[in-house]
Formats: sequence, C-alpha cells, structure tokens
Amino acid sequence: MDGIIQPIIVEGNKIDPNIIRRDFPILNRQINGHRLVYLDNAATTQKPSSVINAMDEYYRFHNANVHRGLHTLAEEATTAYESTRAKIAEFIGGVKPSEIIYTRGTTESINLVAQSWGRANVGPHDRIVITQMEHHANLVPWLMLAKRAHAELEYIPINAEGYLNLDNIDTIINGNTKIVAVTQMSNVLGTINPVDRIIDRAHKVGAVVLVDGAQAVPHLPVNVKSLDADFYVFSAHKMLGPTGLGVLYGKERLLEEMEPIEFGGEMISRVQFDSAEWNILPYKFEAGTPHIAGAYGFGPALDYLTKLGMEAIRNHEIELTSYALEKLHELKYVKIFGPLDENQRGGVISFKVKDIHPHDLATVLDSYGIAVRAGHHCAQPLTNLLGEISTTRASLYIYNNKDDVDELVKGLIEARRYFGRV
Amino acid sequence: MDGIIQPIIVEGNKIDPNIIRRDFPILNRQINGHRLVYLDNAATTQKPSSVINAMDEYYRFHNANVHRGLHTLAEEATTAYESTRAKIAEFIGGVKPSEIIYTRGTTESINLVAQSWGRANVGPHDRIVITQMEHHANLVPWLMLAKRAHAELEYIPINAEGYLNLDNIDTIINGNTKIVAVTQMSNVLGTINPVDRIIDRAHKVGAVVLVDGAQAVPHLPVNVKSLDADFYVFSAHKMLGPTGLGVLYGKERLLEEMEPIEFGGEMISRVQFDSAEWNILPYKFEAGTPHIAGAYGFGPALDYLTKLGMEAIRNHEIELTSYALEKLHELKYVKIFGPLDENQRGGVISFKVKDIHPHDLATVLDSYGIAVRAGHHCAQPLTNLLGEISTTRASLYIYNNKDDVDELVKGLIEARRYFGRV
Amino acid sequence: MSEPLDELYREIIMDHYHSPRGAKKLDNPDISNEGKNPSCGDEIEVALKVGDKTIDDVSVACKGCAISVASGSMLAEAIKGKSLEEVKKIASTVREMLKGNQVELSEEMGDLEVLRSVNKFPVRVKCALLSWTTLIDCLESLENEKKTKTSTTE
Amino acid sequence: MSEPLDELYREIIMDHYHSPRGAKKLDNPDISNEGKNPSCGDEIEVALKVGDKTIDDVSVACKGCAISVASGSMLAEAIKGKSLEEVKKIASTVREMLKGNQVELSEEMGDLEVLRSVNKFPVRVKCALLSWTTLIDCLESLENEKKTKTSTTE
Ligand SMILES: Cc1ncc(COP(=O)(O)O)c(C=O)c1O
Ligand SMILES: Cc1ncc(COP(=O)(O)O)c(C=O)c1O
Repeated sequence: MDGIIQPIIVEGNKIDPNIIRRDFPILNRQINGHRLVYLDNAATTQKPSSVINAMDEYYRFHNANVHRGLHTLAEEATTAYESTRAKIAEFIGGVKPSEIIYTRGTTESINLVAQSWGRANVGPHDRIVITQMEHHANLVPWLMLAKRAHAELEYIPINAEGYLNLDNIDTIINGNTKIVAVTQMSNVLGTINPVDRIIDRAHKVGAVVLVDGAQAVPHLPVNVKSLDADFYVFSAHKMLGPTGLGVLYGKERLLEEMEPIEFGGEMISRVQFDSAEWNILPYKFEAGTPHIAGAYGFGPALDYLTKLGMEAIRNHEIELTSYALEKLHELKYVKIFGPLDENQRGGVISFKVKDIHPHDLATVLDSYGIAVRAGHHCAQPLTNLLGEISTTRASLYIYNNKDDVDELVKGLIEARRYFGRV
Repeated sequence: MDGIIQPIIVEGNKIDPNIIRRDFPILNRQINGHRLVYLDNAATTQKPSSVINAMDEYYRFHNANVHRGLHTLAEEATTAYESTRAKIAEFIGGVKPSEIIYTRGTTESINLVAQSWGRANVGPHDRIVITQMEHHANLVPWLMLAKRAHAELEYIPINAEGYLNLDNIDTIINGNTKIVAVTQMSNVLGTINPVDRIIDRAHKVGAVVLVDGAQAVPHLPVNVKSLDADFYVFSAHKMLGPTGLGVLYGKERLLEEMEPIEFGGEMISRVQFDSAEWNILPYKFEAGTPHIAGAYGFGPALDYLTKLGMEAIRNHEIELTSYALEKLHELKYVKIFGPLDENQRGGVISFKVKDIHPHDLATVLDSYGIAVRAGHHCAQPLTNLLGEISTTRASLYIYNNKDDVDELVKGLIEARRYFGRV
Repeated sequence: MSEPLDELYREIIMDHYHSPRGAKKLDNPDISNEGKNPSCGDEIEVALKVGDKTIDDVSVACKGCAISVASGSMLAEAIKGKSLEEVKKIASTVREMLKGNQVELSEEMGDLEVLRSVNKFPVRVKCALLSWTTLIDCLESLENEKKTKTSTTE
Repeated sequence: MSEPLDELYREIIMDHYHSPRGAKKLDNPDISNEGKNPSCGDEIEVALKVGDKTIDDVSVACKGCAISVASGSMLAEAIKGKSLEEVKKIASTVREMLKGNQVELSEEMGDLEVLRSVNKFPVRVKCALLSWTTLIDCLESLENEKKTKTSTTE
C-alpha cells in the first residue's frame, strides 16, 4: 500500500480506521504474543504521533513558564498555550476563549462548578437534579454539595432499555431546582441523552445545567451554544490528548459571577498583605503554573479530530457499534446492558458473560491482547441498579475496525469454552 | 572530547555543568542568533532527554488509565505511576508512599491543605502565621482562609538583608496559632529560611507547619522527616520534571483526619445513590484520572537528581551563586535584593539596574539569548516592601556555568550603555 | 488457550472455584470480618469458630472472580482444624508469597503453592489476597480481644 | 546592539521615554481611568479635560517601561486638541495596529507609526497597548455618561 495515497474519509462520510491506525504508534505493540486490540477507549484513548511529538517538541525547544515571562521561550509557550484555548473554544461551537478554563480533567471541572457556583447558589430546600447513570465524577460532588447545603438531590431514573425516563421531568426539575447535571453520553450504557430537552426544562424553571461531555465530545459533533449548556466539561485524555488536562466551559455571565476556589499566582490582579483582587477570565480560575505541555499536546489532538470531522467519526462509530452489537447478540450467553439502537448510543458496550466473572474475562481477553475494562466503571450505583457488582466494557474509537470486534468475539468464545464447563 | 568518559562529579563533590548540559536538548537552541542562556529556573527548569523520552515512551507503548484496569497496558501504567510515588517518598527522606499525594503543583497542594485541614481546624480568633516573603501561592490561600474563618493572619517580617527576623517569633507564633506556612527558600530573595526553628516553635504551641518547598527540593538536600514538617509541598516542573504535576506530602495522622475536597472516581471505596465512603490514602485525595504521563516523566527526573546527588548540586550552586553575586556587585548601577552570603541563600538573584525598567532589561537580554524574568515574581507584597513594582530575576540550576553568568553581565553592560544615557 | 493463562487457571483452581469449600456461612461465628476491593466492588466475608486455640470451623462467603473464590476456598481448607499459631504462620506466609516475596511453603501447605502463579498476573494479586488479609484482620481482632480480656480480668 | 532591538527602541521612542509629554497630572480632569497589567504590576492613569467635543488637555501618569511610557507620551501628544470623534478613531486604529492587524495610519498620525515595530515583540504589545485601552475606557465612560444624562433629562 505504500506510495498510494488513500483517502481517510470513505463513502458515506465515514472515516477509514485502517488508514488512521498508522498514526497511532501503540497499535503496533504486541501484548502476550498478540496484536493489541484496544477496546478501553472510554477509560482513555490512544494518542497519534502528532500529539506525542508536539509535547516532545515543547520540552526540547520551547519549555518555559507562561504569561509572566518576557523572553522568547516564555512567549512561545504562552502563544501555544493560548492558541490551544482558542482551538478548544472553536471546537465546541465557537465560544469565547475566555469562557474556556483549563483544569486537570472532567472531575476537577465538575468539582469547580459544585464548589464555586454550587456553594454560592444552592441552599436549604433547593434541589439538585442528576441522573441515575452518572459517573462518580458527576454524582459525588453533588451528593456532597447537597449534604453540605441541606439541599435535595433528585435522580432522573432510567428505564429497562437504558434510556432516561423523562416522563416526570416536570416534577423532578421543579421550581426549587437550582442546577441540573447530566451526562451527554453514559460511560456504561452508551446512551446518548436528550440533553437539549433537559436544558429546555431546566431553563424554564431558572435552573442552570452542567453537561458532562467526557464521553460525548470525543465521539459526537458538539455545539454548546446551540445546546445552550451553561457549563460543559470534558477531559483531553479521552479525545487523543494528554493526561492531566481538562476543560470547563462556562457562560461568561456565570463565570464572571463565580468566585475562584483556588488561589495563587496568575489568578490575581493585585495582592497586598491584607487583600487580593482577581484577574480577568479565564485566568481567575487558573491558579499556579498550568499544564503547559498538555496544552501543546491537546492542540494537535483537536486538529486531528477536526481534520477527520466529527460527523465522519460518528458515522464510523455508528456502523462499528451496530456490527459489534449484532455479533455479541449472536452469543447466547452474552447479556448486553444499554440501548440496542445504534443511533441513540455511542460505542461504549457493557455486557456480561454467563458464569464468568468480569475479572476473569478481562484476564482471558488480555491473554489474547484484547484490552477491555471490568468493574463498576466509576458508576457503582448504576451498576448495582443493573443488578450487578461489575460488568465488562468494550469501548470503540476511530482506530477500531471490524477485525477488533471479531477478535473480541473470538476471545469471548474461548473464555466461555474455558470457564463455561459448570 | 568524544569517547573520553568524563566524571559528572568533580573535586569538592560538585557537579560539572558542562557534562550535564549535554543531556538537555533545549540548550542547543539559538535565540535571536545567540545560544540560549537560560536563567529562568525559578519559574521552571529545563528537562533532560531521559524525562522527555519517558513520557514519549509512555504514550507510544504503555498509555492506559491507571488502577481500574485489568489489562496489560493498565497494569504497566499503574506500576509506573505508583513506583514514581515511591521514588518521591524516598527522595524527600523516606516517608511512606501513602503519604504522597499527587497534585497539579505547589499551588494546588497548598490550596488542598488550606481548604481541607484549614477549614476544619481554623476558626475565629485563631491565628495563621506566614512570612513576608511568601509566593502568592502560599499567601492568598491563607488570606482567604483567614477571611472566611474570621481568623488572624500574621506575618513574620523580613529584615533589610532579606532574612526572616525571628526576634519576636514567640509572640508571633503564639498559643492561638493553628498553622504556620513558610517557604524554605524565597523565590525572590533566594533566602534559605531556618524552617527547623520555626517548626520547633510551632510544635511547642501545638500548631502544624506547612513548608513550601517549591524552590528548596530542586536545589537542596531535603529530609521532611528530620525537619519534622507536617506538610511539605513542591512542583515537578521546577525540578527537571513535567508540567501539571505536583506533590503534597502530609503526615499520615493528619491526612487520615482530613476530608477530601475533590470528589469523583478513584477516591471512593463505595458509592450509593445517597452515600459515599472514601478510599484509603493516598487515593482519597486523588479524584479522577490523574496525570499519568507526568508520573512517568517525573520518575527519571528524580533518578537524575539522585544520580548527581543533592549535596553535589548544592555545592555547585553555592559556587556559581557566589561567582554571580561577585560579578553583579562589580557593576555599580546594579542593586541586588536579598542575602549576600551564598551559604544562606540559593541561586535565585533578584536585582535592579539603575534607570532601566525590568521589562526593557528583559527584552534587551532576550535579544542576546538570555532568559531572565521581570516582574513581581508572584510575590507582589514582598516586591512592594522592597520599594519596587518589579525586579529582574536570574535563577541558576545544574546546567548553568560561569559562562552563563558572564553572558548575563555582558548583557547588563550593553543594556546600560543603551538605556543609561539620561 | 495461551500457556500463562493455563498456569493461572490450573485445574485445582477451577475446581475450588466451581465447588468452593467453606462456602456455607457459619451460624454463630466467634469472629467475622469483611474485606473489599474498592476498584472492582468485590466483597468477601471470612468467619471463624474458634475452639481451644484451634480454628474449629471457617466460612468464606465470596461473590468474586475465580481467583478470589478459589483462594478463599483454599484458605478454608487449609486452616480448618489448625491451631491459631499455625494459622497465623500460614496466613502470613501466603500473603508474602502472593506479594511476590521469596518464601518456602511447608509440606502440608503444598496445595497453596498453586496460588504462586498469580504473581505473573500482578493485577490479579489483590483478588487472591483479599481472603487472606481479611483472615489476618480476624486473627488480629481475636488477639486484641484476648488482650483486652486479659487486662480486664486481672 | 542587535537590529530588531534598535527597531523597538527607536530614537523617537527613547526620546518620549526620557521626556514624556503630558506627564504632569491634570488637576480637575473631567474623566480619568486606571489601567494595569497584572502580570507585571505596571499601572497607568489617563486623565482628560474635555471641552466642547474636543480633548482640551490630557495627562498620562505611568511608572512603567520605556515602551509603555513612550506609548503614553505619544498618546498625549497625538490626541490633545483633537475632536472626540477624531480621538476615537485614532485610538481604535492604534489599538488595531498594535494587535498586529493591517491598518493604515492617516498622515497626521504619522509619528505613531513607530509603535508598529512592537509587533515584532509580542510580549511587549501589552505594554504599548495599556495607555490606549485605558483611553478607550475613558471615552466609553464619557459616552455612557452622556447617554445617561440624555435619558434622565428627557
Ligand atoms: C516558593 C514558591 N511557591 C510556590 C510556587 C508555585 O508553584 P506552581 O506554580 O508550580 O504551583 C512557586 C513557583 O512559582 C514558588 O517559587
Ligand atoms: C461520563 C464521564 N464523566 C466523567 C469522567 C471522569 O473523567 P476524568 O477521570 O478524566 O476526570 C469520565 C471518565 O472517567 C466519564 O466517562
């Protein structure tokens, strides 16, 4: 194939994973004598060379602290750091760069909102609404806020198919509701939630909405402006980017009102022994030396996704998810949790294999080079609601192809042969 | 010189910067037609190839999320992540790995203590003691805690030479004092503070002590156990390591008592819809996906410093600082802030040049490839106390040599020629 | 099936997994303790009936993976009827072995040797360890209780 | 001295730096505004005396670097005696120029052209900008005041 230029985008506006795979060095790795079949993308995704090289170059040629420096390196670092911020703002729908706060990840972004906006705006008898399918990151901060503020925490329930049940949304999101926090895509069930409907309802009663986009932004076209989300949060490492970097988008008006929760260098405009004033947005919320190399790496990650196009990525994942669901469905001892309609779900597939504990299954699959996750996937209440202690999860991304799914299925058949003899 | 193996450690147990320089790719860079003379080490240090390569390798071969995975990549990532934690514990004096909390940096470490320990233990009429030479990161969090808790914030003053004045320490650190937060080395004056004396006094009245080691750990042998520090904090990026990673050391007994301030995955042991229990140390304080690549990179940074030996590094810096102070002293229009005894200070040298604003000076020096910092160095109250709005700061590290100092001096002479014609 | 896997899931392990010993919960245990692995949600309960310095009966209730179930079952088999002193020694020896430390098993602990292969699967070590650390907690509680009793009756 | 540096610190800039125009603070300004660059601590005060639609007098108090002082001094020189409309146009043109955007300066703004060289030193742009954005804030406050007045007298 060398020498022949192949298109990355193929018929039906889909990406071709086999071309993409070449950009990901780790996919050449052998695991236990097999090629790596990486199906743990909901936990973290792999990185293309362009992302790895950008960070390498940062440390080899441009490393300096940002903002406060007047020398060439400091200026280069600052320019790159801020240009990634502008790219992020563009990527999620063309918001203002000053509405983009760098954090360590989704978890920190949510905690920031719960602590700053939450403590200032949620009091006794107020209500916080989340859903039964939240990741611990979008559950525990609200649970703790509710306890501290003596507020109510209400859950939007899920139904048997793994969709949110919005029948009672008008009573759940009532006039006492101050904030609604909801994931756009479940990291266990794959469900894509109708966040627009929830936002509509919340805004009617004057509540603000935080959308957990950790599993959505990497996989779907997202426009926070047309969604009219008040806060939107995600992690770089789940979308080809580096570890240690995340994003909090917030509407300017809300961010302006909010008090910072971390104090130190860069977030101040004037400090005296007995007083301190805050810097403008977004710096007000970015105390201390940030993860500069991370911003260098995240830029090319966004470029890569933009080049492919989020529509084309989504189309690929719909096709592959549909294929995987079909193949898994053929195995009678496999039970799939979550929606079966690939148009209403992403490529996160949780399942269980009869008589095999998810840990054992993960170990067997690993012996074939297949990386899946086993456990409660940081959504223990949901997992328990499904009647399980843990499940196995395979999650897809742009470099996964049908071969990967076939390998998974072969692995399950082998595991079943090995363990099924009860 | 190729082919001849040269010792890194030379007579008098000092490191040889000229051998070390070869390990730092950025030092080959040309800035404005000159070789890079990097004298902004107090802001952030450069990285040796081993550190850069480790992160590169992580992303190319081992990238996975930690702790929750049962596959090979996840296990490799977890092992490396935890082994760096053990190295950190060893590096600062052989504490328990579970007493080492990963954070984003010094700033976040201090905020964590101020929010968790501080809010639980500091109330009205209680006293918080810091010094007049603190970085904003070790000032503003205490200022805000004092305001919120209606507590007093007292400052240990500095004297004209830039040392802490401990004459009234027994009245300043009195029976109402709950916590003392002090930097081990000033990032403006270079002063090395007698933290042992302060800790002694604080412990006599039952107060705990947080030591800001951001400028100390990279440059001095530090043993938090013999210091008997209760909390000790620092940043990886100031000691050859990556951006986005920092450390909070805390005594087990204190960390056990403390409540987490960030909630999410990994920091819990059990979550239900209406309750949550915390994980054991250190995980209790590490919510969400951590900066895994950062830990991969920080390991080799610690190895590098350990190989050189902190004593040998310190000896080198004493010699070079002494040389620099002498050379700067010869320029009559240069005023140096801070102690002149190289045995009681580190290689952070702030100064001003008559009739030249620090910004202009930094620009002139940059045109010669010399990177220094100009401003209040995130210590605005101190800078104002010195009677200045901003100063110029040159700060040294292991790869700096006498040539670098000579270049700086030449640059100052040029700048003076250019600007001095009033 | 790949070889290292066969080493982990030996026949003897699979046998214990499919018919675990001591699985029936004791009615009135003298001591019992819960253990859990937070990252996977697995939980275990070890309960002991303690006679005159011997473990008269033991139950290990575990809804876990093959490794944790088999390890618990082998635990039940290995300690039943043994003196407290012996059990303490067995437990700490197994713990060291699972942690990858060089230890020799005595002849009568022979069966437990198969657990050593877990070392090749570092992420599974905690599965195998769970019942043993829970047992060690039981033994420590017992001892503390006795110490308290001693000090109060004197 | 290196060439780009000479381009930044032109003689005219150094002249303004060493003897800044409008440095004496106005006694009873009609409007004044403070600006600051938080990262460096530099602060500036721009004050205006406004007559019948013209800027009658202006002072720029600045303890800053050569670039910010010279920029402020050139500002004072450039706007004194000009109509409000003209000043607004000058200020926004200079701001665009400093931000690196393609703008043509009118003939009478000729002197201000030297500030364009700051573009080659991106970190210094904010030094040059400070007085101009502070001036723009002044002009906006003036306008809002007027609007308010209009709306209350009607
Ligand atoms: C003494 C001191 N404390 C705290 C900090 C803040 O460190 P960071 O920005 O890495 O959080 C610094 C460095 O800027 C420092 O020099
Ligand atoms: C839906 C969802 N929310 C939040 C998180 C937490 O993200 P992070 O661990 O990067 O903070 C994750 C991933 O683990 C997730 O899938």
